[in-house]
Amino acid sequence: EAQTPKRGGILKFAVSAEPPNYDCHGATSFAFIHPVRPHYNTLLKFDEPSYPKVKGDLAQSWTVSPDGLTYTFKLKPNIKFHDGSAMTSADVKATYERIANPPTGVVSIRKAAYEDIAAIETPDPQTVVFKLKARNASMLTNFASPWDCIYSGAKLKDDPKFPEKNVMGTGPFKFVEHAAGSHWVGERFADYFEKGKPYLDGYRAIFIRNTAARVNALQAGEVLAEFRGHSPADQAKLVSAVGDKVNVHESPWICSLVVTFNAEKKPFDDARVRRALSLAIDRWQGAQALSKIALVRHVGGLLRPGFDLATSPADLVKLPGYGKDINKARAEAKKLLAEAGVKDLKFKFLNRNVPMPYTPVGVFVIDQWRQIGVIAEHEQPETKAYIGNLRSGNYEVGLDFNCDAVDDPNLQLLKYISADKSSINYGRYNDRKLDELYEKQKRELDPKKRSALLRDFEKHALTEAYTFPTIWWHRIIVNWKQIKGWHMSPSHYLNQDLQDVWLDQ
Amino acid sequence: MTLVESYQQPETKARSARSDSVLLDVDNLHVHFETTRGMVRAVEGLSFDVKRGEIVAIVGESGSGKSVSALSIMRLLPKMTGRIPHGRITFDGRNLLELSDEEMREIRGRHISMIFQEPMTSLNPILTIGLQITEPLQIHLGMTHEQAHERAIELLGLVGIPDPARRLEQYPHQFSGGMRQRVMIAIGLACNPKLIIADEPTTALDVTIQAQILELMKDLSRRLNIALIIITHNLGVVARYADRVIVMYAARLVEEGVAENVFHKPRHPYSMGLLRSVPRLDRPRGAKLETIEGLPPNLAIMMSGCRFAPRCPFKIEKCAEEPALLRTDLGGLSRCHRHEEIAAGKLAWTGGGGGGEVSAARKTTPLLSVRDLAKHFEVRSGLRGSGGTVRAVQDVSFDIYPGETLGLVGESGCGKTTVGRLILKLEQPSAGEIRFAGTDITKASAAEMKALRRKIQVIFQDPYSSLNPRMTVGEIIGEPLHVYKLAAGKREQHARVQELLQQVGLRPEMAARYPHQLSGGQRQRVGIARALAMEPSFIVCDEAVSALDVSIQGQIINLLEDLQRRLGLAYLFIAHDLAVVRHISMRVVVMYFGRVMEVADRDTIYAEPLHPYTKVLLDAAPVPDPTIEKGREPRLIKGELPSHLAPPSGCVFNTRCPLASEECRQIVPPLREIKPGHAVACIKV
Amino acid sequence: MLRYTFHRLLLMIPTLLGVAVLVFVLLRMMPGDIVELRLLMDGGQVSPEALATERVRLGLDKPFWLQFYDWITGIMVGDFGTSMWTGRPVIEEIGSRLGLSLQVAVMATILAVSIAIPLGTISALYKDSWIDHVVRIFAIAGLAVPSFWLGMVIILLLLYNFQWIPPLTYVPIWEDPIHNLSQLIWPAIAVGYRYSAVATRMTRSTLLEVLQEDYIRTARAKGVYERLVISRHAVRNALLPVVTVIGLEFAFLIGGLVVTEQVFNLNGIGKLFVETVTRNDYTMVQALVMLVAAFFITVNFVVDLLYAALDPRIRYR
Amino acid sequence: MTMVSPDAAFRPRQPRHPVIEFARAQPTGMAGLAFIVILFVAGVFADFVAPYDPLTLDYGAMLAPPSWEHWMGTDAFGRDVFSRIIYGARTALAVGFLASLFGSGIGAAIGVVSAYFGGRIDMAIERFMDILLSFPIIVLALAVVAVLGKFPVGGLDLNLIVAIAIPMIPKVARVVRSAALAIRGLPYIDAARAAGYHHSRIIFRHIAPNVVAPFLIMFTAFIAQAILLEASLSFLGLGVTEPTPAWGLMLSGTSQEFYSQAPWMILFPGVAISLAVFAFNLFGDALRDYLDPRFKV
Ligand SMILES: Nc1ncnc2c1ncn2[C@@H]1O[C@H](COP(=O)(O)OP(=O)(O)OP(=O)(O)O)[C@@H](O)[C@H]1O
Ligand SMILES: Nc1ncnc2c1ncn2[C@@H]1O[C@H](COP(=O)(O)OP(=O)(O)OP(=O)(O)O)[C@@H](O)[C@H]1O
Ligand SMILES: [Mg+2]
Ligand SMILES: [Mg+2]
Repeated sequence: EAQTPKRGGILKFAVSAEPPNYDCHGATSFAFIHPVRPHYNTLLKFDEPSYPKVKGDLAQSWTVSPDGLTYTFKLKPNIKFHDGSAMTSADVKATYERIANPPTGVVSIRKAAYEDIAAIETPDPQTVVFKLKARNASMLTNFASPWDCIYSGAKLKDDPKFPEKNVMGTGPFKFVEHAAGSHWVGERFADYFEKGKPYLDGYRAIFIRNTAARVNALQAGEVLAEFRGHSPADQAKLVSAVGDKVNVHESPWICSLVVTFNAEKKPFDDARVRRALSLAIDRWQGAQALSKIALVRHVGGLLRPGFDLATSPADLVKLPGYGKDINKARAEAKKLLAEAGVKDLKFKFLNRNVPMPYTPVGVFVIDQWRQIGVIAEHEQPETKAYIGNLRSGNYEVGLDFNCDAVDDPNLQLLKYISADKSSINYGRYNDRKLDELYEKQKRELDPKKRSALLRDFEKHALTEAYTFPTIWWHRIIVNWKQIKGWHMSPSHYLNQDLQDVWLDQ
Repeated sequence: MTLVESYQQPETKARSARSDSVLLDVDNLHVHFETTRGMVRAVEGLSFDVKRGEIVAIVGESGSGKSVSALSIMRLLPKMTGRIPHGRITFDGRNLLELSDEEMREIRGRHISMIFQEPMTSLNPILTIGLQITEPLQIHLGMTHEQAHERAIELLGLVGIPDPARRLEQYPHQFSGGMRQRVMIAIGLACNPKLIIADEPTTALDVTIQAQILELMKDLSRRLNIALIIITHNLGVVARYADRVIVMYAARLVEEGVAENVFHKPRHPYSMGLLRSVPRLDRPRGAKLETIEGLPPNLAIMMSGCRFAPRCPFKIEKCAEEPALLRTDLGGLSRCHRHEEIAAGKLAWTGGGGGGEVSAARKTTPLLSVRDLAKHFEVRSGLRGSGGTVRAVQDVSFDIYPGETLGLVGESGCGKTTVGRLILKLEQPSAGEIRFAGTDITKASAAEMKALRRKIQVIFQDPYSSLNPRMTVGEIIGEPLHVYKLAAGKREQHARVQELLQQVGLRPEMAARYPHQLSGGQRQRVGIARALAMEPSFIVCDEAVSALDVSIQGQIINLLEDLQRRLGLAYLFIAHDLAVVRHISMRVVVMYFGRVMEVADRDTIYAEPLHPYTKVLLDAAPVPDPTIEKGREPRLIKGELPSHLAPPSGCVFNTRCPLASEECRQIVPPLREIKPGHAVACIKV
Repeated sequence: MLRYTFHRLLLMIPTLLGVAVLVFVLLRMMPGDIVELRLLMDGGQVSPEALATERVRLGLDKPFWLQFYDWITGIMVGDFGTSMWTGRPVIEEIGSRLGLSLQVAVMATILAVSIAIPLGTISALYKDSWIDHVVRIFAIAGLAVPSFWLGMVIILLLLYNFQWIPPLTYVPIWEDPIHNLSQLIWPAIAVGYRYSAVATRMTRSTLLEVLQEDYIRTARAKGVYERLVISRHAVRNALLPVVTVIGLEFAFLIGGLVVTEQVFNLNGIGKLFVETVTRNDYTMVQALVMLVAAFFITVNFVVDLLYAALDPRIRYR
Repeated sequence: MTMVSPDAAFRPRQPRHPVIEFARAQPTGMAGLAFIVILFVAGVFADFVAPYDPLTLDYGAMLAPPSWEHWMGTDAFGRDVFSRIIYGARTALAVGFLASLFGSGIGAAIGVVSAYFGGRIDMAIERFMDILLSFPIIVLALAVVAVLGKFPVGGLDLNLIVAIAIPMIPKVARVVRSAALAIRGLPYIDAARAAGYHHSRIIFRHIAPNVVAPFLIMFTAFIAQAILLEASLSFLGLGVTEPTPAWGLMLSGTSQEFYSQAPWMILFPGVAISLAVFAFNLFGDALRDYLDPRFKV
């Protein structure tokens, strides 16, 4: 039902972590997106109801040349920065140059995704043209990345590090304050280029690390929303406590926990051992059981189940480790282990000390392995030691995670290509076949052909089982009913500019 | 026998008819304590009275119920455990035991005051002296603050504290022990009470200070017609001050009478024994002290018959029956079946005493030779962090010959213990040398020291804390044997321990006991046995008998002498009791404030003391003879002990010396030999 | 007095220096890297140059001794550096949280003291009566119940019975006392319980000891009202050691708050502590440890001074 | 009041067992001890006592409230809370006992040595203890856990135990030092020195046995504290690792996600911790009174 949005109100929502810095280009965390994104705009953004279609944010319209090497954007008129200056194509150029070629001292996390940009031209203040060196199937998705906040070129010229300490964009909300450890406040930007928007007078993001405290706050109405996602238990609790006052939104999530082997350590250099451990896991039962307590629910391959380019359910069960007959799979697993000459396998299983969903999945996987007589000793150091151990190869088997802002094979498959090509592959192996398939799909603009390449990639990766997904996440959002105009998406990074959100009160 | 019955004394009341002059009348008082070991009957059937203005002394063995009786009169027994199941305490016509708490409170401090043993802990450390004195005045007499203040100044003046107005603002720790006890007396006097009970008021004080305090109390009592109950175990004090004496033994009154009678003609064997076991300054030194063998009974166990019987040399069959309190020929009371025989002089005490001569074989080379010994302590204290040097020992020199006992006397803090510790090398001296059998202890190497250690041993004052509570007697005595391999194998060690136990008069089965299972005297014997185990030639006895009961003290002194005769030991005997020192020593060193004042033969020093300090010291110690004491004029030494942080210039004694002149404030008098073997540090001699 | 104060202050320096060395070394021995954590925590590909750049920016490429030297010399002139995580000055980060923690600590102290002293006194006066038993059980239980668990239970009770939870954002008490107190009273209770238990036990046992003292007997022998004997003679003496315990517990409280602040989502020092430690935010952790250590030492010092003020034996010696 | 009559020893010694004597003198302490024994037995025989295996996941009974099958309900993985509490007693007691033994043992050794030698040694040790004492416990524990890593032996992380023990050291050292200082001044130590015994003999034979009382009291008190600290550390995610059954862990980690929905998940472990600590404190208090001669009549 289409209601006319009402003006006014302050949206209070919880964020379970806190932005470490203020620079979009150097940030990676959803904890950054939720409070900071409303201060900025990007060139494109996702058209939520019809995700993954993109639409213009600052861009009015765009064209892509048939060879796929030239992207031309027309900007919307009358866009102003919070300091009152006008936003032009020069600002877009300055921003993307900063992302693609960061000046010394500036951290650009996603630089690699923009390698293909050869030049950026600004024929007039309202037009910006990107020239590519090579075709890239994901380029439009890149331009819709929530991280590519458009900064003021003038400010960047004075100080390329300006965004690290200052929040100044074109977005619907102006920055008011950040009380470290406590909250973040934004207020309505009166000169926002979308007339009449935003509807809210402002918002207050409250940082609550402790899950129980967060859920309690939500239940007591201290906050009206939390945009990352809840566990099913919390959902159940909230619904049973204040069910008539909240809406529940659900969606598969572009995140999965993956088991990674340190291929340098015996016996995990043996594909049979790795595959056996994959086969031992009953993903179908696990998905069903864990979905009651953890925010995981979907069985999928390397790409998010439900995504256009992901394997169809029919094909999925044919992949190793995805069969529905677990006894058969386990028998095969034992056989493989025997073939590999591995007896009484016992190893340390590195997991991240984060209760949701790492611990449940870890406990589940350990239990699954126990079923084929493999003993995994659980180790859960805190995040920094966990990351350190993964990166330095100081582990045997680990539970890694693969989480991205958008569905994009280029992003999701990075985890699987050779370690010398990918800094997020901690498996310490090189497999040129995977690298080759990856490169091909990246340049393939035809979705059908790209899909076929992806199937080959997936099959090979799961047979070698250097790294394999366990269970894909499931995003559950419980919002108070008065929140309107917010759309669910498979990513907690997307759709958080709050420009269309309003409160029905 | 039920409890109630047990209170009904078989005796008929044989006490003097009550008259108006009787202020306090205690009648058949029983006090019980509930303890985890069962019920302790601390006082049983105690009856006595006190007349107005009279001074009554209560004496007796430690634990005989003296303090408990006093506390019962004040009704200050521990609430939870203490109980008075029977008895009557009539004070000024009112039975105190029937008063309400509030009525009793009004009597305390107003009509009856009490002064306790420990002046150091009896005053509240965080309240000013002024407040503590004025408190009862405001409460009982309803004085205003100003009035009370005036009176407090007056009171302090009365007890001889100079500059009272300023003193009122100060706190107890700024007062010396003697002054605190005076403050306690001032508090006691505050409301003009009719009765003051003083429970060992001077035991914790120095001899010279003790005399000051007691004279003061006696004087005030006479002047203000205040009755006084003095509880003490010092028979000299009793002799000097008491009109009447009550002797207690094992929760019971055993004898009561006029002081002269009790001292000269005791009518109870315990009193007889007690008087005989005290070494006395006024009598020629006997070779051996009399002792009362055995130990007092356990009050937690119901007893029948005479309680002294097990230790009594006159025990007869009849003593299995409880003796009644009977009037004696002298008009006093005695709880002895045979008091008439005693009166008739038919029973004479023949203890282990008498006989035996002192070996006085002096050899020419000293065993221990101390020269110019000095020990300085650096002290830093308190928030101000102001430091200072305590010159605990200065220029001390003396010799001890093999087989000799050297007595070391002096008031508290004069450095006696420090000298002992220096000899034992428990401290390193600041200057001087200590030669033991030719070797300088202060410079001895570790190996030399190890050999020397065996030859020099020590016995400490407190027998309990000088024994490791976690070791059995056998282990304690056996340890040196084991460490120094003085016994080959367990067997021999065991045999040696048995032998040592026997030597000090303990039964062999004691070896399995722990120190807390022994009595004080037995513990001290263990300490001696441990020292003997090393086969030493010299023992430092630091107040080795001061913590013991009079009747036990004699036993230990006899033992030490006995051992000396048999083993040829030399002792450094440190004590503050002049009579004891006189008894045991051959020569005596008198110290004052870190320095030696006088050195002489035992007989010389007691007969013709030369140094003014020695004189007052001897004077201040009362002898247990009322006739002598009462006839003696008090020769009091004035003033307090000087402070180590502000030592007097010149002769250390000049601040208190009756002979002091300007010269004494300039010159530090050297120790000069006046006669052979008699040295004095005084320029006036 | 002045000399003493000066001496004590001087003594603080080696201790603090020791703490500084210890925390510096320990931190650098801890595995993990703030840069990796910051950039990789949420996945995604990060180029190695980006990591290197970030390390240079934070000064982590310098040799240890130089880092230590820079840090210590900074402290001397009051510069504690900037947080490696947020880039904001450490002083600012800590300052914005200190008020809350201190307030909780002070409230807990007030709560504890106002419960402990009467309770401990009554318990000692009626030793072995039922009231004593109740108080002792209350006190021992206070030592036994984990304060964070108590916090969780409090929150659950509030939530179930009143559908209410304490406010989440901190407002200074002078701006909105009701909001402020309704947020902080609960954690103060959660930590204050243990605190009051410790103080109650101390009060009881010292009072029992003091009641055995000779001067109490003296006071009774003077015929002082029992009420006065207790209040003037006994309790005042018994409070001396209690003051020490209160001070020590107050100093330790910061440690106790670490966990409780998590439960109540309080933006205080304790929470900051955990966050910065788990992030290897060297500058922050170092500053916080120094702060807590200095706080601890200072409180001890103040307790000593207080003790001296209350006890003439120390004051005049 | 201390009034031990000198003849106390001369009653025929009734051979009474110290436990009986303790029970008589300290009934509450005995109750504490009894509970500790129950815990201990339950922990040791957990395999027989516990109705369920503490590790088996039961997807059919996740987050079940207390019922006849599951007296204390189940946790998020369908594991029986009661069984996990019983098995958790093992962890709690082992961590508590070992940490306390380690912490108070080292602390006591340092305290005795420091007191005995005095002077510079004492001064240096005291300063170092000052530093440790003013160091926040959490950081200390964290650093130890992080620096040493995990070192599991038989399901127990020894380094966690070290981490819990270290903050105890300065406190025990303080208390034992002052006790030892008091003893060092007693004549029997002087007597031993005068006898020329070696330092080690005096320390171990004469001083150490006599600081046993304060040591034992600290020891029991610190078992209680160790249990609490382990719970706190687990709460911060630094303690025991899933799926090991441990009380502190049961209050933290995943149960933080569920407790407001399934309060039994934290209520019972919290009660278990409180009761255990309570019991140790009761026992410790009673032990103190029992060992303190001033309370003996
Ligand atoms: N509070 C108490 N609880 C149990 N027994 C007690 C208590 N007070 C005293 N007693 C016992 O009562 C007896 C008499 O004690 P009291 O203090 O009167 O002896 P005393 O004659 O004053 O001895 P001392 O000369 O040593 O002071 C002793 O056996 C003592 O053990
Ligand atoms: N370790 C020390 N540090 C500082 N001062 C000390 C020390 N030992 C003794 N003194 C001081 O040295 C002086 C002499 O002490 P010492 O114990 O030798 O006296 P004493 O004659 O044995 O006294 P008492 O009769 O009381 O036992 C005292 O003033 C004492 O306070
Ligand atoms: Mg007495
Ligand atoms: Mg002495």
